[in-house]
Amino acid sequence: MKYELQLKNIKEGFRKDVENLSQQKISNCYQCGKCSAGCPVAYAMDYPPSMIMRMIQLGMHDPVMSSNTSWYCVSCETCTTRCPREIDIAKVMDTLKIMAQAGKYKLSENEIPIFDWIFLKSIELTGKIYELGMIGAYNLLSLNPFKDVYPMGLKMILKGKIGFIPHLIYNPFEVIKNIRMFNAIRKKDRERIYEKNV
Amino acid sequence: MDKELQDLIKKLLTEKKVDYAIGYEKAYDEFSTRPAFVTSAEDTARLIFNKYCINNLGLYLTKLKKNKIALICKGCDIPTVRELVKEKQFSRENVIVIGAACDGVLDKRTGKQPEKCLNCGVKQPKGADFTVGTAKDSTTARNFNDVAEFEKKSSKEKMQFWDRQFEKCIRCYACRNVCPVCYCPDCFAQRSMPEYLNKNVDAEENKMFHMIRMQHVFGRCTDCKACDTACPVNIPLTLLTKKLAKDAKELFNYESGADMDARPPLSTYDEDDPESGIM
Amino acid sequence: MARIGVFVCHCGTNIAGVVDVTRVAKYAGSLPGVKVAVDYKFMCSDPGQNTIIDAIKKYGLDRLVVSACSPRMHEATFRRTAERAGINPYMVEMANIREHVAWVHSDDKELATQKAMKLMEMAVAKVRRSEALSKMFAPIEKRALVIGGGIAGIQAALDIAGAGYKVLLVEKEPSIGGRMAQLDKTFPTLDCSACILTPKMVAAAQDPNITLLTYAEVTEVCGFVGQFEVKIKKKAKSVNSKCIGCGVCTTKCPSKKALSEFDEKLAPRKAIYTPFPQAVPNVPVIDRTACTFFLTGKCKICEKVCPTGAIDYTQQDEFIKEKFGAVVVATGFDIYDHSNYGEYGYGEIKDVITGLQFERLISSTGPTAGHVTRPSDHREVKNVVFIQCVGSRDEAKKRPYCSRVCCMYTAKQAMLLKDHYPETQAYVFYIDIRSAGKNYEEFVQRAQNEYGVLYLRGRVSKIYERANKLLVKGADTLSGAQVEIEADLVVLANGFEPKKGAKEFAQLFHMSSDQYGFYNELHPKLAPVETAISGVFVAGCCQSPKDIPDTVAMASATAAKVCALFAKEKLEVEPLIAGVNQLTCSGCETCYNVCPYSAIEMKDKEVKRGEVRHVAEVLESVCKGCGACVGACYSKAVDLKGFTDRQVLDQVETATAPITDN
Amino acid sequence: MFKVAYFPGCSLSSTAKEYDVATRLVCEDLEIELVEVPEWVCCGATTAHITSELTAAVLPARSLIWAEKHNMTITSPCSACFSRLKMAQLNLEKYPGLKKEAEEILGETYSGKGEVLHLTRVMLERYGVDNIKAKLKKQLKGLKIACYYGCLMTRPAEVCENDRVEDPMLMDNLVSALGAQAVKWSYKTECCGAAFSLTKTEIVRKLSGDILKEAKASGAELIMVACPLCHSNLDARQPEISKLLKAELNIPVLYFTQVIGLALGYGYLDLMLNKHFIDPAPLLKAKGIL
Amino acid sequence: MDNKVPQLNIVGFLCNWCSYAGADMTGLGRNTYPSNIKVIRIPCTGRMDPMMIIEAFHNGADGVLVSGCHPGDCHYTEGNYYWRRRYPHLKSLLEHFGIDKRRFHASWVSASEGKKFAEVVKKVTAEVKDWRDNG
Repeated sequence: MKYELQLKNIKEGFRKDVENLSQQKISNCYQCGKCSAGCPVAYAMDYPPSMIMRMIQLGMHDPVMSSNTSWYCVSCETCTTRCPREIDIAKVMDTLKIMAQAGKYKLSENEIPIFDWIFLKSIELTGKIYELGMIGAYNLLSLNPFKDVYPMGLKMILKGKIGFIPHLIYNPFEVIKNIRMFNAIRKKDRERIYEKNV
Repeated sequence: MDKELQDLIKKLLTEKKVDYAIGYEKAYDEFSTRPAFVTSAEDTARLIFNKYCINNLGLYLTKLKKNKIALICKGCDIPTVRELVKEKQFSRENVIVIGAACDGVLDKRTGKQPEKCLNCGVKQPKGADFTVGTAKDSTTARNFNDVAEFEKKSSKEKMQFWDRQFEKCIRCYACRNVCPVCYCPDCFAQRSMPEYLNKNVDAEENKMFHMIRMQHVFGRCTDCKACDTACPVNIPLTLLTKKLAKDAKELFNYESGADMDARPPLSTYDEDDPESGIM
Repeated sequence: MARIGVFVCHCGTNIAGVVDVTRVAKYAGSLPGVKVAVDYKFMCSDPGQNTIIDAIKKYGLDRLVVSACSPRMHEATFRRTAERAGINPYMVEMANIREHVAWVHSDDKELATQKAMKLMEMAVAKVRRSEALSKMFAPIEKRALVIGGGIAGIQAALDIAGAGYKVLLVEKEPSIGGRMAQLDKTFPTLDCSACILTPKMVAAAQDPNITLLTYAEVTEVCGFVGQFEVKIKKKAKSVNSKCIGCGVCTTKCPSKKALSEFDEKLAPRKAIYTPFPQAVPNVPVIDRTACTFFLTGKCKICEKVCPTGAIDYTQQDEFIKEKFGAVVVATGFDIYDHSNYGEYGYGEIKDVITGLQFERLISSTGPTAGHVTRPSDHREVKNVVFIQCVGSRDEAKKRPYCSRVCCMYTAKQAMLLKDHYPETQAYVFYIDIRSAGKNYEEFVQRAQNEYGVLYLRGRVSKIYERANKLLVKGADTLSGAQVEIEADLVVLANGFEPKKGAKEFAQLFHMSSDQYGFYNELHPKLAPVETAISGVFVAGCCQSPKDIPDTVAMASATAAKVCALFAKEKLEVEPLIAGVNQLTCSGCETCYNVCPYSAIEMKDKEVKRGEVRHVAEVLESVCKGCGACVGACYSKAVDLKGFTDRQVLDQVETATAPITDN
Repeated sequence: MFKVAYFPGCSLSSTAKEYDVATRLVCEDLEIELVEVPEWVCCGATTAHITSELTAAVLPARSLIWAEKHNMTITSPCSACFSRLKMAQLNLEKYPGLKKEAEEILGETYSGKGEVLHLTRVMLERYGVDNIKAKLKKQLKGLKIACYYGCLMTRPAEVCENDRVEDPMLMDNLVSALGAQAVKWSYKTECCGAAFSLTKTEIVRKLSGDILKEAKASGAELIMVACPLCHSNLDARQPEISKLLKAELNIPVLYFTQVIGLALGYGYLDLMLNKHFIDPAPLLKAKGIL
Repeated sequence: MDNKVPQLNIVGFLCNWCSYAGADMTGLGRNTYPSNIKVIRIPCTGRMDPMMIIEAFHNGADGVLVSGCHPGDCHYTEGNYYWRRRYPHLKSLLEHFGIDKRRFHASWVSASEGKKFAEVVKKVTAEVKDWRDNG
């Protein structure tokens, strides 16, 4: 067996942390496996969703947080829609990712967090997404600078699908407002994740 | 008009259509009237009708159940008769309702017409067996504006208001005694086994008496204002009786004494009644 | 002056674990009129009751308060105790400090104890005002009504009839037999369902004490235990009593549009039909919604071919009203309609069938004579997937309960399939296997080990239709694998749900039902076949999903209850009824108008010497003690024994007063 | 005139410009007024909700509040944007704590009463398929279309309201009304890989490949979508997928407004059909539509 | 809500057949609720004389709850229908006299709704507390 479950190893707070942040009752899960059965990306996951739910129930923090499962979740909500126990599993996966990115737990994945950071920065600075800059920055930071450049990227540019100039909010006040807003959110998030739920 | 009234009653008495006639006569001064019980044709000269005839004579019906009676009613007293018939206090055949056209009565205490006369739709009586005189209805309709205004107060304010009012109450029971629908043989207020109500006269007990009385006459009170007029300490009982009328109308679309066929709101139900906030 | 004894029960640790019972007893002792107050471990036990009896004798008590569990549980017990010690049984009050205190306020023992003291004090206040009442008796109509002609109803009817009482068995369908008649084999013995059921059906038909009324429905119920008055609608069969059941009409009937309810809509049926060949009674009915004559005015073939002239198109629905002393409700169940399961095709995929449909498919009397073929194209099947817990254990579909029999019937069906077609493969998707029952677990093991049924632990996520196959996407959580099976046929183990219209039916009797519509028993452990309505008993799946042996046992239990009721000369009824003080009655007829039982009479009566008044009077034998008159009387002339104004007022006063415990 | 608040979303001004153009064109023709939310900011897309719940609520809330203030139903042609707007509305209602924080940051209150609908529902349900049918100039006879709904406009069940979650029919009804044939297939709501387009491309290739394969197997000649993300996964990645599957798929993927546009008589360039990686022209010409 | 709310007095009138049994069910299910409510058993909400409620407030009750069978389920067929009419009238009248609407409540709780009873009591207690704390 891969894991040895000892009562003293079970981190009591882990299940509660996930339940509080996701506002989902994970203890409700009775392991029918319907989420795993319908998950389109389960084949690529270290553990299928139902097993993640079980491991959260048992407080198995390390295998959950170090697995790729939540990062491979595409948020298609198939599991949530079909769950007979009315658990929003996709939201639990989101929560795991939020917890990981907030730095509270060790990060096992970096492609997506890099993408997320760039993406949100783009919104913060321009209010919209600036695809070319975003893709470029992503490729650079993920150390794969030529990903998708040919043929798709090139064709995209040729077809005029990707612009060279970012769409900006022209009103400078709006930009300041936006940046302020993001700062406020970050502050509240820190409170939520670190202070209230520990 | 007095003459017309007297002649009519004379005729009814001589033809033996009725045993009694109940009307008004002059009391100790010209601003006062009192109930008159007339049994012979000769006696009819006592009867008068004027703006001081404020009493609701329907009250006496419950006391004279077996006799045939001619009752002089203002338009606003007639619902009382209907209500009492509905409550089987006497049969309609035993009473001849003589409607007296009325231009509004005067409240002696204020020297003014009470609010009900200002917005009166039955100055010319409706539903009487005989009608005497003519009068013109008010141009404005009966409304519950004053009650609605009071309802806007906070419950604390309401509580304080009534506490002050009922501090004045001396529990003379005049309100109950003049109320035509307060005909119970043994009023709860005077029972001792069980003692529904403490006999002490204090604001709390007084308030409780009025609360229960109001609850008991809900859907039966015709808002005739007899209690309000009778109160020696000027407690605005109208504010309560009118509230009853408003609730009966708004909650159950019921008007006491208006429709002989409508069932009193609390002794009937509809399977589709609204849930009105029941959890 | 009252002499009250207060007895505080620990109920083991049920009460004493939360409430300081000695403090409650001590406080009781300080109350006026209380002569003795004691606490004891189990008041309802024999020694506990003896404690009470001894105290009554020793202290000359005339009233009792028992602070224990709910009066709904043990009021009768302690009333009998009082009676044994020579006190009027209605001088007993209970303070409910278990269900209403200990079990619900376990989070604060101090507050719980204070509340227990208060409730006890309220009961003392009430009992102080109690009056001695004498027992009343009512006659019993010794005839039972059994509603529902499935195995539960048949068994109950046979048992009651066997004890010598008359029974009317009412069935909605044209034949008795119910769901069990639709089954092929039964678990865990695999004996033929029809072979064990039909003899019972025939026995019911032939029993001189049983009257069968098929194609009939109960429409109205009034009265109460011993005296139910029931209105029954006999639906027009369009076939009269001359019918000899030769079946020619059915054979010749040209209409084929209707679908057979008995065959779960897998096959057509005629407009004049008996549901199945072994129907009891073997008399067909005309389905007027399908009959060509009733639809177009032309045809009448059945009338022409009938050798006895039994067809009667003019028959009308007929209503009868009869009296019964007791009623057994055995109205059965429906299976869950999986059209709510979008992931399983909204009930629109023809080859996704219900378990009950599979029973008909594999039954030799079914539409395919026992050949399991696909309903869509009648091809033979190779891979069959069984999915358990459809409409069971599913909160999202509002069916969180376990239907109890699906694990077993799925195992049975998979075995039958392998039995008939050894070359097929059966796959069962399950969450947990629930096989509690004699020989049940062994049965499921046999399915896996001997028959090679493949059990996969996981709920199926979706069924895809693809080129004449059904792609079943599931998982096996034990191996952590996703599973895809190309199946020919998918059989859903649909759970049980209450019969359509169960709630409306419950309202006829004022029975309570749970949130799904299953009827509530009086007590989940100690009164499993009684209902809150005395004289009405429940049997079978209308109460909750259960298998055949449990249903039969429950039906026999109801029969025992009915017989015990009928064995009495007369019925003892509670004297807790209304009474009018005619001196204070104003004769307004309000009570007369609101009484649901017409138990109030208006009379002209001499109430005082020389004073004749129009007053109300209660008909004691009719009054049920609801108190609607009391709530409506503004003259305060009506009162309700056992719940008098004095008692309620004193309870209110006590409830609002502070505890004076030092 | 039918008036709705329009939240185009970032993609519609870049990778899915043709969707925006076709949508505005068709709506003008149908007399549906699209009032673009001024100074709208990105909905947070697939990123905000896996980074910060609050960000995921605040970003859409600004547009929601604007629509509510102007008493309009808010709609987005992009399934992802719609999903974020709708989920923000639902979450703000479900979690009062979140609502409080969001309102504090925005300095505005949100009642949550305004309606949030996907453009398909605005056009096909509110405006009505029948009303569209009445304005058609052309029947798309003989065209076999697979309607692909994807995840975000149908799931979770709360956003789907009166359509069926597992087998939605909204666009299929449109297809029939346009005179074309909606193929029956069971991959309508399977996931295309959505946001993994850039990060985990191999997943997109597999999932989108499954969908394309299934569409092809069910006889579809064209796939109709209502989401720029689905479109780019099914269309722009199709050549790669074909290579991977070693089969020539060659199924054009069109936006539903483009398909309506065809039936309203617009041409190849009007609807910017040239922007697609898989050129629909040969198919449409063969069917006599172009 | 916290189950510990001292110094609040709530009188509950429960009909014997549904709500009292429902309250028993609450106990069977070990659902907890604030202990302020003191239950008086009555046969049916139809027996509920409005006077008793006025008396309760007069005696110092902070709140009153009357609970009966759901409409259509009354053991006596129609008692709760009469109550359903008395309730809004009485509530309105009491309010007119200054008895706050947060103090007087009615509910339908069936014999199987143990959880609901706990919820109802929690809600009633919270409302009464709100009245007392915030006026």
